[in-house]
Amino acid sequence: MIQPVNISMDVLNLTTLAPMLVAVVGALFILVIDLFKSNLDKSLYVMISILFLFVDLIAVYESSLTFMQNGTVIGLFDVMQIDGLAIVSQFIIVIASMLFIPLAMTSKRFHEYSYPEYFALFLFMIAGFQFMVATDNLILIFVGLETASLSLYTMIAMHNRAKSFEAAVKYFTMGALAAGFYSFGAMVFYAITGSVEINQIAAVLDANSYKNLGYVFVAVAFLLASFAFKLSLVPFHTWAPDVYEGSSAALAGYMSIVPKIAAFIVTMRLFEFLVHSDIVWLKAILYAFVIITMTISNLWALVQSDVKRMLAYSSISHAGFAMAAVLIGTTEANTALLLYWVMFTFTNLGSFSMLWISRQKNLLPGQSSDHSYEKFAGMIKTAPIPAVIMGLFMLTLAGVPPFALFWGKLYMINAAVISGYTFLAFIMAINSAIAGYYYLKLIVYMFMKEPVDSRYEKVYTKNLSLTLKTVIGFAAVGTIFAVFAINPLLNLIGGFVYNSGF
Amino acid sequence: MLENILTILIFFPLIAGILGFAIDKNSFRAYGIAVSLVEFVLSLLLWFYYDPNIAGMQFVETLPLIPTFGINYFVGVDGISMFIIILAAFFTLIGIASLPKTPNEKNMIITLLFLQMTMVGVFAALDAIVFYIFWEFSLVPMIYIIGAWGGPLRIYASIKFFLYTFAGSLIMLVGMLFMAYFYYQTTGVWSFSIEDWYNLVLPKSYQIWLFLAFFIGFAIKVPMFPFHTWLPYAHGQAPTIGSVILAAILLKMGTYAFVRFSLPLFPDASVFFMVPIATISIIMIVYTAMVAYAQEDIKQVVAYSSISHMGVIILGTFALNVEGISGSIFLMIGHGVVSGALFLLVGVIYERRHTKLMSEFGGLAHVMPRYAAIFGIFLMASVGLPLTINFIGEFLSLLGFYKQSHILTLVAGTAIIVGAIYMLSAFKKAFFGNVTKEENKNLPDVNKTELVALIPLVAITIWLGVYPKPVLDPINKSVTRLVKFMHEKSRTPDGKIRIQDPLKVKTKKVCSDCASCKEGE
Amino acid sequence: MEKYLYIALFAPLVSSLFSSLFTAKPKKQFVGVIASLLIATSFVSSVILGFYILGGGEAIHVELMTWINTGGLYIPFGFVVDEISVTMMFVVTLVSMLVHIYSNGYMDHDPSFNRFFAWLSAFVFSMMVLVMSDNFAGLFIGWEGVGLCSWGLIGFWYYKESATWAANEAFIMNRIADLGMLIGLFLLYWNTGSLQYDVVFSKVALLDHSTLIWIGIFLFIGAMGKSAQFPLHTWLADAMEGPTPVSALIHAATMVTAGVYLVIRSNPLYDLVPEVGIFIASLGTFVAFFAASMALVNRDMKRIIAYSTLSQLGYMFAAAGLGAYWVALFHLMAHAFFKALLFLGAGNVMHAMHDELDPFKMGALKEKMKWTWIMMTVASFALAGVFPLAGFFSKDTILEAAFVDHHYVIYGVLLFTAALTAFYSFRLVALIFHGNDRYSQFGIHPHEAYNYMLWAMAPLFFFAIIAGIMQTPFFEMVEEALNAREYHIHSEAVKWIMLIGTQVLVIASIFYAYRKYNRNDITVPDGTSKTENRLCYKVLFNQYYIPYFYEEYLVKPYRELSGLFWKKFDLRVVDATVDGIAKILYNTGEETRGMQSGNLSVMLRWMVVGLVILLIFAGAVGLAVRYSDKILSFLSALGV
Amino acid sequence: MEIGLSHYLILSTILFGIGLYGVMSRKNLLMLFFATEILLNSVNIGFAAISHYLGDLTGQMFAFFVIAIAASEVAVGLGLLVVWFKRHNRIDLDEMMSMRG
Repeated sequence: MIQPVNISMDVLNLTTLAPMLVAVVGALFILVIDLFKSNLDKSLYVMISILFLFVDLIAVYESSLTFMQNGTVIGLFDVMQIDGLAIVSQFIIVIASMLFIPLAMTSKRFHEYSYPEYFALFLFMIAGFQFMVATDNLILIFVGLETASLSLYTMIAMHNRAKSFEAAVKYFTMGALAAGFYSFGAMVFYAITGSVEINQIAAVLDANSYKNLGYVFVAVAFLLASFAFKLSLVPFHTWAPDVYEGSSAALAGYMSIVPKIAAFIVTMRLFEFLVHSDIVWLKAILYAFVIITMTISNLWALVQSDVKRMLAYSSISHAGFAMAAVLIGTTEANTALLLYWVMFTFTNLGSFSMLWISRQKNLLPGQSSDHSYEKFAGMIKTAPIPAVIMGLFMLTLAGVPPFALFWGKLYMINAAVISGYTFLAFIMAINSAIAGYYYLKLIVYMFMKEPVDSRYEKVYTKNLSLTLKTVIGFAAVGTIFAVFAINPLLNLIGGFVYNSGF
Repeated sequence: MLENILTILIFFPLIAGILGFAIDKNSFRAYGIAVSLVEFVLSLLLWFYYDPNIAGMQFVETLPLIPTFGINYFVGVDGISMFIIILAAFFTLIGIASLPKTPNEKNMIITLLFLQMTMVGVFAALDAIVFYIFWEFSLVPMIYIIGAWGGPLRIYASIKFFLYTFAGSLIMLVGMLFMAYFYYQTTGVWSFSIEDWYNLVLPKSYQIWLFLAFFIGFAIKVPMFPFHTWLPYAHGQAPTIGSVILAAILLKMGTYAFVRFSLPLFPDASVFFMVPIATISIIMIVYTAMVAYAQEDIKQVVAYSSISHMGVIILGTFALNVEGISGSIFLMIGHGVVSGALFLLVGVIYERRHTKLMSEFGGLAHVMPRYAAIFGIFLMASVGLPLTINFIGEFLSLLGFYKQSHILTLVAGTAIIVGAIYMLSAFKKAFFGNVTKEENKNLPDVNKTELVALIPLVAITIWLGVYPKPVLDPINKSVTRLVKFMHEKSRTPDGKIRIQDPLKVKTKKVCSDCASCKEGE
Repeated sequence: MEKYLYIALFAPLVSSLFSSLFTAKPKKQFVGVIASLLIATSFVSSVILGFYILGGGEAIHVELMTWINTGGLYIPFGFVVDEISVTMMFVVTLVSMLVHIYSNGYMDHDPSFNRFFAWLSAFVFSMMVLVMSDNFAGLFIGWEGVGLCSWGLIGFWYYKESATWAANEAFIMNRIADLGMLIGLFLLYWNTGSLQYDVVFSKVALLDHSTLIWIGIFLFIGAMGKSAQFPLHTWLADAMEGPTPVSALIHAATMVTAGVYLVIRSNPLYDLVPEVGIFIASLGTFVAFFAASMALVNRDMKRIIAYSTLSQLGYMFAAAGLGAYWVALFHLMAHAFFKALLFLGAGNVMHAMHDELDPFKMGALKEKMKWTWIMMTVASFALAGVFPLAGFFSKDTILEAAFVDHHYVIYGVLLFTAALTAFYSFRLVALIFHGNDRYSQFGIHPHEAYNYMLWAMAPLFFFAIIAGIMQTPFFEMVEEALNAREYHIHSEAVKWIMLIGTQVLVIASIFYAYRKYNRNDITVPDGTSKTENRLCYKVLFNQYYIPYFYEEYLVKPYRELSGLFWKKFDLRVVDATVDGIAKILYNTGEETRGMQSGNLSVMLRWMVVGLVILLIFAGAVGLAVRYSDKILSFLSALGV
Repeated sequence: MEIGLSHYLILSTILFGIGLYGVMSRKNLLMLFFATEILLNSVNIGFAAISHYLGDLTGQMFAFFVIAIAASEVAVGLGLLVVWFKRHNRIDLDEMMSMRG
């Protein structure tokens, strides 16, 4: 005899779902449009996506207001948890998505954008990420993660090039393995604590004072492995360079930002309590992850001959850099991570967009990849303004002040300093210096070398359209004038992070 | 306008540079000269309105930038920094005015204007992060100048220059963050203001570590042995204007930073490291002078000579008394003028012969007498002849350090010998003897454009050598304040002994003997 | 009176600046004339000042302006005219004026005529600054200034390799000594708080003895360089590469005496440290003999005179070191006259002989160059110290001073050196002017110099003869300033024996020199004669192998070490380390990039490997934690 | 013999191991997908067993979600596989090496 379940709408608190629902509705809306009239222009879908994302943003904003009044909001059978982290990260996710999706409006036609499904998948993916960050339930995290990932695999493949398929297959297969790791880790946690909610897991472990420490380690090992995959920490990073190379620059840039921030949020939720429980093992492991990832991917980036691949390795390195925040685990560190990521969003948006506008249908003569360094040789002579802007983004990535990423680095190193991670701080500093080389290499090619082939000259802005110009201009302005945004951002993010207990 | 003169000085070149993008490239030189002239006049205004009776910061401006984190736009000058700012403006002006025909002239001048912004910014900044921003950003225009207009190894040179300095300054940045953190721990407020930091008294062990972190950043910039190897490449490959600015101003950032940061922030550590640093300086002086002597390329001689002279500057700085520090600051200006001029002169001959190898010259005194005469004047200034600008700085630096160590000063004093050896032998190789090479027989003497740059430099070299008072007085004032401050701040007994209160030392003397008292009456 | 001071000081500067305007232009006679006139103005002013001081006037002390003022250091451009400086001013301006006039003729055909006067006047200015300054820093300005001008004038004929080499050698050697001088100044400053003569000398008495010794030694090192004392003497002989008027002015009469001037000026200091004084005197004595011995065999007319200068500088130091400052100063003055005369005479000979310097290739010039012969002979007599010429009074007093102070060794050596002096002087005179003519076989047709050149030499000639009578007024003038005393030998008999004995010795030497070299069968030595192959001849002829030693064991190692430092150390070690670090990083990247093989299976395996490592580490730590007490007890059992 | 929780968990672990081994060693893409299915389903066994043991439905819920996700993964995976096969007529992993380094 089943008792009728009586749940009040207040407890359900469906408003917590509003942002994700907007995205999902948007996706369905696009699919419905396509049902009625196919072969519509991509610009329509781009604008619809942006519109829905805008509504999404408003919904996030609403929930942030609620958070500021009432603190963390729980909803939907206690599954949803809208705290400061969720709100900030959703802001980043949605805004970054709004900035990246206009990159579809290139002047050249690309295969994937002719499918409305692409935009639907895009919105689904965003919904997935939003779910990931707005919960502390391992099931919902899993669902969100997989929703987003599966959409992403498909989107990569839709680029319709041999390399894109290869990238999609690689990403997919490894993603499946990571999903296995994740679920196994969750299972172990479930076995020892009887819960799949991070809060409760923490509570239970605290209560029995980590008596099953060995199993905790196993669970953490599996979960760490799966998130290390998402965050592309060495040695789980191997998908990243290939996937970045295989997918379109626009999507690669997107991948370097949004999935990672979602994963970072989950990692923070998952490991923060463990870090704070003084488990030396975890600290050592994270320390090793951070340093190895930062350093060795830097070294690999040094030897690349393709700019996009270099940026892929650089993104890995940046992820390692940001991962330090999880290791440090203080409010300052978490704030620094989010600040860093906001800055990184603008910078990578700019740099990948610059690659994107120079994308041509077919490989250039004498080239084996799309964006080799040689392609940009002597760019200052033929396309000075794009060269200057590209140089700007490279300098920003290198952490040259006063551009955006410098402030992220500054605050991150500071977080290490004030928590006593002196060695880490120095390693971070030295890695920034090593990284200088490969960013500088592109600058050297653009500004100091003679053009290799006159046929390359025409491609630098081949894909440029007004929309792309706007996006790049936005990114450039954002990176240059970041200094004026730091203070409000710091206050805002710091407030959100602090008030949600991280 | 005077209240904001520093901001104007910093950002005027930037804005002018940005606007410059819109200007036609054939009329660009006039624009560049006009802008840098205005900047130079503004910098002179700074001097004109500078109150020499105040030792502390003047023309101070503050603007909150990241108040939460204690980062503010905070600028100001005192006697220590003001003249280097003027020098920077001056060298940009004559650099642009005497620019020989270059490809992409417009890009070059815009880059120089950006560079000027960073140079002025570094010396005006009183907030560590603002300082760091300009410090670091100054690399960018410089590598562009080296990398785009340099010699065959220009890319290697510019990358080396960038990475080396970049690595050093990042470590310095970590040091700055620690410093800010200690300040936060003590006061509960974040601040990156140097003036605030000055008030922070740290235990000696902390001082030592922080000193080291700052030291790496500064030492690479100076460059101090053994971090100096980027410099010969940078100079060797850079175009004339690049070398001039690099030698005249950019290197001074490092030595200036020692005075601005290391000494007042870490007086005890400064005392602790005095002997090791003096030893390094001596190595710089003697060793690089010998290396300079072995060079075949005249520009490399001047480049290595720069390192050698920087050794004297560092030595003077770590004399930790008014005489030495004033001398080292004066020598910064002096060396700026002289080495800048020497690089300009090397550029003159390079323009004509497209080689810098001394074996290619010989007997130039016969073909280009005016050139030889001007070169000779700067040669003698570089060697530190009295009544030239360099002598005063070198004399005071060595004099100051003699107080600290007799033996080390004796060894460091060989600067005047080894300096003469490489300079004179280089001069002999290039200018004396008979004209052996056919290409050299009809070289034109210095032309008007070049004289425009060189004559003012000759004038300054001799003027400040004979009458340094207008410059030395403000320096002296600010340095006295600095040393007094260090004396009071120092906590170790050794520090109290090594850093003497400059005012007390003065009163100990009999007043009738002390001519400066007479003057004051 | 102050205006005369300024005129005396700045007229040479004006002259130099004026001449330098025309340096790039072809010869302009008026440049030489105006320069000479300006120096003459300076001379007249100096003479006026000299009579003023001689008449018992107060020392003039002016302060032009501040130079350096920082911390406790205050250095003005201050000038003082007192007994010491006025003597120097008189000597300097007189000789300079005459040399300027003389040079109008000597440099007649030189294309760089104007430049010569610019340098020469600049030298005079520097020298005036040196002697007139009222502080050590000002002295140092002049000190370095004369070094610079000496460099410019030795290397005046810059197309000659030997000239430029000698110029650089002179400059660098002087710099070595200048370091000592600088250190001396530092010591003075940090111990007395000032560099003003009056302040410093009023305080030296309060300093402890060891400091004073160091100050004395370092200042003397400075003096050794300028005055070319052993072991920094080699530059002086090489400096003869410069035009002869330069040798007369700089390397005989004025600049090289700056060291002596410094010691005299610092007499309150050296009075307090007699041990340093003895050292100075001993070194001076040694150099007197040492240089004279090298002059004996040399075959370069100018070098012989240069060694003689060196030798006489030794005499001066001997006197100064023994505290007989006034004698040193007097000998300085007297020496300036006859030595300048000697050099200018040599210049005439060179002019006549087309720059031939080997006296063995001359001979019998007295017929062609009567006045030169007369003047040089008289100058040589004066140099030898023959009564009643200038050298007799000054040199004899030095010997007396040594004798009276019971420094018999010094006395003996100096006496012997006096004989050597007489010998080499007349060896030179005999070889040049007497004997048979050997020049004609080289196709040279000598002629007497211009009249006005001879006239320019006349005052020197005059002073070389009569300077002796100035001894008493001079003594009275400097008596107070230099704390001077007369040297009286107690026994009249001993005094006369010494006087006459010295004269006899000198004259005997002269006769011996004449006998040996005033012969008609003298030939140009070709390195085969027995004398030339004697060891002591070789040693002397090669200047005791000291230049060789310097070249082989100092210059060459320095050059090689420099090359080594650059090529082997700077590039191979320091720079290679930097590049090596970069290379290691890059190569690590290059070597390990194989991890990214692009093969999906490998990538998956990497993931599993990562997981396994995590698990193993987890297991190890987990076990360690679980059995921590057992591990601990086990470890303690092992004694860890 | 009583079959207890640990047996289920051991089974689950063994299956997981088999899956891992398959993922590492299979060169055929299809077989690789099978291996991942084994991997995910091994977890399902564990979840179901633990859920039963704890008397808590969450585990089973998780298992359902895993099943659903596994299913959609297969859908996406097979789609990719088909396209790949159409293009290359092979589904060998070692062919997929156009990007490296």
